[in-house]
Amino acid sequence: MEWLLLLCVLSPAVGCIINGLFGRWTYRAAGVIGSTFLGISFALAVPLIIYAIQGHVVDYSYYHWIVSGKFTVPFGLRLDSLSAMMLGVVTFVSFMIHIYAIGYMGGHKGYARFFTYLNLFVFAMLLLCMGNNYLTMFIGWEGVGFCSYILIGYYYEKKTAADAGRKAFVTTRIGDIGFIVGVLFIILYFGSVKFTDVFAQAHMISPAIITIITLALFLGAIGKSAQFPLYVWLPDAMEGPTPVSALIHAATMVTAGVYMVARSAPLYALSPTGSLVVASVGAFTALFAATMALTHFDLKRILAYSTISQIGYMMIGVGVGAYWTGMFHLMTHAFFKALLFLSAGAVMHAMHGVLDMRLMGGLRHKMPQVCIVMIIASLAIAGIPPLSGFFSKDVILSEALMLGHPIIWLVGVVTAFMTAFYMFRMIFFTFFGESRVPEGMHPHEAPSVMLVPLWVLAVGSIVIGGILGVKVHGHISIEHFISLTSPNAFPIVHKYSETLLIIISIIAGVLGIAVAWLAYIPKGAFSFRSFVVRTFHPLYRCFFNLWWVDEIYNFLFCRPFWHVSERFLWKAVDVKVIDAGVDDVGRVAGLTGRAVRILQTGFINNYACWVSAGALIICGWYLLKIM
Amino acid sequence: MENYVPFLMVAFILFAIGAIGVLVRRNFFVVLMSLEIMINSAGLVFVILSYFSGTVSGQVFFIFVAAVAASETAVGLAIAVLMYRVRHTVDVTEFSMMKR
Amino acid sequence: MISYSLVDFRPIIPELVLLFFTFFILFIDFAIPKAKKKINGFIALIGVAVTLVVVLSLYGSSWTGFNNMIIFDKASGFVNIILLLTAFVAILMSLDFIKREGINFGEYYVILLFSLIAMQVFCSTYNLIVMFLAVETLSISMYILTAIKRDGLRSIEAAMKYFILGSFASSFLVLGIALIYGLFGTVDLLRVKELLTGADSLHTWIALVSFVLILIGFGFKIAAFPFHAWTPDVYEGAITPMSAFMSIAPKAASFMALMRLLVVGMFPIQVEWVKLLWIIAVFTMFFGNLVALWQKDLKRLLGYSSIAHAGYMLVGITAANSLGYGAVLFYLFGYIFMNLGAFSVAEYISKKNVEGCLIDDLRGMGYKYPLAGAAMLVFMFSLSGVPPTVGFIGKYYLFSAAVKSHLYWLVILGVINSAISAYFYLNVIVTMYMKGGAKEEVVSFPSPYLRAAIVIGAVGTIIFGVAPGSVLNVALSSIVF
Amino acid sequence: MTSMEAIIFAIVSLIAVVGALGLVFAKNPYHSALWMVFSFVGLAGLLALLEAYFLTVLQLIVYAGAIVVMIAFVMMTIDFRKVGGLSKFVPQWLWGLIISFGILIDLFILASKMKIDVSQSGKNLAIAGSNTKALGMELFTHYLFPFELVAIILLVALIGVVVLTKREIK
Repeated sequence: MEWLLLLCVLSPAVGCIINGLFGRWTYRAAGVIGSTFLGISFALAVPLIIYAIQGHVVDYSYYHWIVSGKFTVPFGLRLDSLSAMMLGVVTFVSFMIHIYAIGYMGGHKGYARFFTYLNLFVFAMLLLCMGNNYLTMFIGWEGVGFCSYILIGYYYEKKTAADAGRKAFVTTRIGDIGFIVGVLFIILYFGSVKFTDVFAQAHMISPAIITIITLALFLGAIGKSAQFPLYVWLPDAMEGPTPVSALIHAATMVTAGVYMVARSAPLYALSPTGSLVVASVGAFTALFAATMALTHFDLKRILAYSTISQIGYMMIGVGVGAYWTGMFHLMTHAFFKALLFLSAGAVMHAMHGVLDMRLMGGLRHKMPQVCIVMIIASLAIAGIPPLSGFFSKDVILSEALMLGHPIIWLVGVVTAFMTAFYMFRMIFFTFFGESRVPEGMHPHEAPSVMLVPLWVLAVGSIVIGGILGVKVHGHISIEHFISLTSPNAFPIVHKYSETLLIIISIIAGVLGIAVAWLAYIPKGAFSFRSFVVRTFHPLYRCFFNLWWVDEIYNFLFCRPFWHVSERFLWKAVDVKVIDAGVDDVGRVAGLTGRAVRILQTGFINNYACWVSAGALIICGWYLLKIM
Repeated sequence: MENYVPFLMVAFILFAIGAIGVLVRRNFFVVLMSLEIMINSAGLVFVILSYFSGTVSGQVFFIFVAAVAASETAVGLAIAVLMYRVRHTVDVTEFSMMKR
Repeated sequence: MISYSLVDFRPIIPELVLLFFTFFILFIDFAIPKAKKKINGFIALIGVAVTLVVVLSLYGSSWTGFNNMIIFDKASGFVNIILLLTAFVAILMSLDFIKREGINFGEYYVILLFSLIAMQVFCSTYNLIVMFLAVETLSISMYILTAIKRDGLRSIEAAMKYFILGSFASSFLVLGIALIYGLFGTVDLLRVKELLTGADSLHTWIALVSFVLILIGFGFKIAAFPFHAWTPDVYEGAITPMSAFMSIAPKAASFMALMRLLVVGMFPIQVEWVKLLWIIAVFTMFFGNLVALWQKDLKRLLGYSSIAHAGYMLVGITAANSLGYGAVLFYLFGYIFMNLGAFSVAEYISKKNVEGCLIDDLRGMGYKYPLAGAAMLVFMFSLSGVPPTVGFIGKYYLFSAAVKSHLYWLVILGVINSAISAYFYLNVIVTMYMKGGAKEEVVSFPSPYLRAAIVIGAVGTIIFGVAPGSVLNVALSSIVF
Repeated sequence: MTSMEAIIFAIVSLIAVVGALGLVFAKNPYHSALWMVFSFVGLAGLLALLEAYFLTVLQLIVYAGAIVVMIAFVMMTIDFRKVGGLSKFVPQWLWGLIISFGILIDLFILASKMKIDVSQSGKNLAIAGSNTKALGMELFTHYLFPFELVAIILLVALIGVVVLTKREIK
């Protein structure tokens, strides 16, 4: 089994090497080769997952990488229910995205290069998920960061793309500092980096140290999973090709932070402070990002903010101590977010790169299938039963409340409402109403190589939550499955009626959709309807005169939010404070470099001055002490 | 003689004067000679301390230092010749092509 | 009456073997016709290889000789291996290069080997005077080797700067040694340690200042802030094989000597030098990395990066535990492969009689020369400390040694630096792979030996990154102060 | 220090310091070379005062004689009149002065605080009867190894200088 696991992880690497070295000759076949190796990986993953579901754990060190005295760092992989889930999600969703990319990237130059990077990306992610120790995880962690850099900056001729890649790299690198420091602390206090060893000793270490470690690790998660305040790279990450966005947002990269926290559950379980920070940051990010998604007109940007928001949800899940809920949402989210991005990509493909929703509208006639899958995905993310998002979101909210975090629960519910609203705003804007497509553009249905993955993911988005989420009395429910490895640390304090909670979250979702519908649909169909209403039923006219509602909405709802989100949150906080903050790190480093560089005048006398000034200061310092 | 401080002070003054020469002069030859003064004054410190501590090894070290200084000077002069060949000047501030 | 016997020659067997080959080249050079000067290089190569074998077979012995002037212990054996490996690759890089640049004469190798002997002595003694003479031999050889391209504007400028600064720093060094001699009546660090242990506070402080003067000379050699200023200029100006050689071998020897000075001679005042080194390490790291952000010349970039790497290694010394010292040795070992490799690639795309090598010239190289490009990718990753390369393992040990000594802030600053550095190393990769439209076509320098050097670098970087175990254990167990 | 010794000390150290100052501040580099001879003679006097007679002679012959002649000889091959525009000081000369004074102050403090055992003062020569003999004994027994190293330094410098300055080699 352990060799099967190794093979499964290495398969994308093989694809990467083949495409990388022979890319010049595999031009046409590169996509197929890349996808094939991921397919192999997925095929191998299936028996492994089944094996893990049966309760088996594979923890095998293939090779001792660093050995010094008692301390060893093995290169090893671990398959348990937690990593099995990630294995399934990553390989399957990536496989779909690869297939889609064959169609999407067709005709682009650097086709083979693209698949090389893509395979490498998946390989790094698999390493991150499957490693049985923190350092193997770290290799994947760094690898994912690097791949995101080259993939986001894939269209390097475009300045924005190159900048976005750089931004992603610098920002996540800031987080990585936390991760490295956390790992160094773990080495120092545990004397091992293997998960099993660390977790076995966790209760013997002082809580303060555990808190420091958990916070340091979480800083890494903030960077990788795009949480407040290091989320700024993610909206820009859409500068990359759409399959890359899908990959980053759905299956790989951003989920790494959530997975890492869930993986470190035994540590977080010992640190209420650390957990609370995770949950609070998650809740705040969820709300914050959702408000920002409300007003954008850029298709992919809305999706990007929604990703940040949804990752916030997952962080709530893992932060309150219900680790399985976070992972569950991660899984369902991977499906519908990949679906959303790929459909957005299909729209973009059809619209020749246009992403502004104001230039769309009425596309449901032109591309019905894409429209349908996108609606499915939106329903899923909005949390409408029986689609998958409903189950995962509901358990996060109810667990948050039951574990004694009512405020976080409230924030979650509000966010759920907003999520439903902006997703359907997007749907209505894009696919319904009158066509605002500019002259000369002929949107068309996506080719089947792109549609097939879309439908597969759509089916996944519908059923996956139901299959795993319904609490059967047997043992296969997701809770049971993931709880095998991550303990429910905090005692449940209150028992609320689960039915009530479910109803509340459904209401939040439905309400969101309804408001979106009220706000956007009738306006487009206004002339026809008003004609009908005016002629036949004056009362009807009053009832349906939604100009008024639209105005009210605009005045009461949209404006304030627009002000709050656009003016304040987005413009002031995001652009000025955080964006500038991250840029400033780079800028300060650069400016300091430039300032310091002036010391290097090229004149030998100045150099000699430095040497002697150094001597003077150091000697003088010590001599002052004996004066 | 039991007071070594005046001797040390003379040696240190020479050292500092040599340092001034290296730091402020433009002519490579003068810099070279200033370096000679510096290293010689350091050698002088060896001899002073050798005398006052009653061991003979300091004087041996002076010979070593002198030999090193001589070889350094020889190489320095060779570099001066090369400097003159490539740029027709021995002004050290003229050689500032590589910077930042 | 002191008399010496054959026993005294045991610790200098490696030096003697190398000396034999050096003189062999010196004399046979007259008999070799101008067209076949490459033979000198091969003899040097063989000499280095033979010495390497000798050192490997002697590794583990512990000898002293010549009235405790020279020793051979595990640490010096390990550093000897580093030096000889570096020299081996540097000679490989030189074989065709110096012919192309018109400096094809035997004395080049003679001086190279002499400098190597000086370094071997430098790293295997506790005697300050021997250290001084060794470091001077080393410096003088280096001045000559920097200036060896006698018609190069940059190389002469570099040699001039190196010479003045080097002599300046070594006069401080001599002064420091003189003061130590006056204070303790001896220049043997082992003896100094004993005397310093019982010294009163005033005496200790004076000794500390004297040691600081010595540290200036050493700091100059390892390019620590603020004694670093020569590094980028010299690396840029010197011919590439020599820049490569200089970036590792003298540093390795100096780090070893520095450790002997600090850990043995200055042991009683460890608290003080740890503080001093803490500050110097931080400044060195930040200076190297921040200024490197702005570099356009590849060799100059590597110069600044080598300053930063000296800073990382100082972190290991600042940790002041045997793990840290061992980590420094291992880091130097790994540094051979990644840095020599990077310089080899710089040489690979250099053009005849063109000094300097712009990063922009690397455009499109990743596709035109896929293997060299991939090798450069590996080197850059390793230099920025990305796993699973040797650079990561080295840095990991340096930092974990510092964590072990509870120098948390130092580690955090080090990690931040590591993050900054990734930026400019990645820039090189991006230029190679992701910037189209080369201004002029990249041309390669077709030398099989150079290719061998690149391959050695790449293979070493990966192998010792993936399987560092054996070398790491040797490095860690070499430290027996 | 007897008064005689004090007077001699004052004279020779004045010569050494004035010579060094002249070296550093003379406009003409040839004059600098002459000042250097002057300074080295003073230094030789100091060495004589410290009863290091062999070194005195060494200083006079090797430094004041050979090295200065060598420097002057090389200077002759470079025509400074043609070089032109060679002003004396670098633009940042003030910093150089300040830093050097700082170092001087540092070293003065060091000298004033330094305590060495002077009970054996002046006895280093009694070991073997004469200064030269004592030196020779020390050089060829205790310090044989460094002595050999010095030989290598000289050899390297010799080869290096020849390599660097010989004209042709293509």
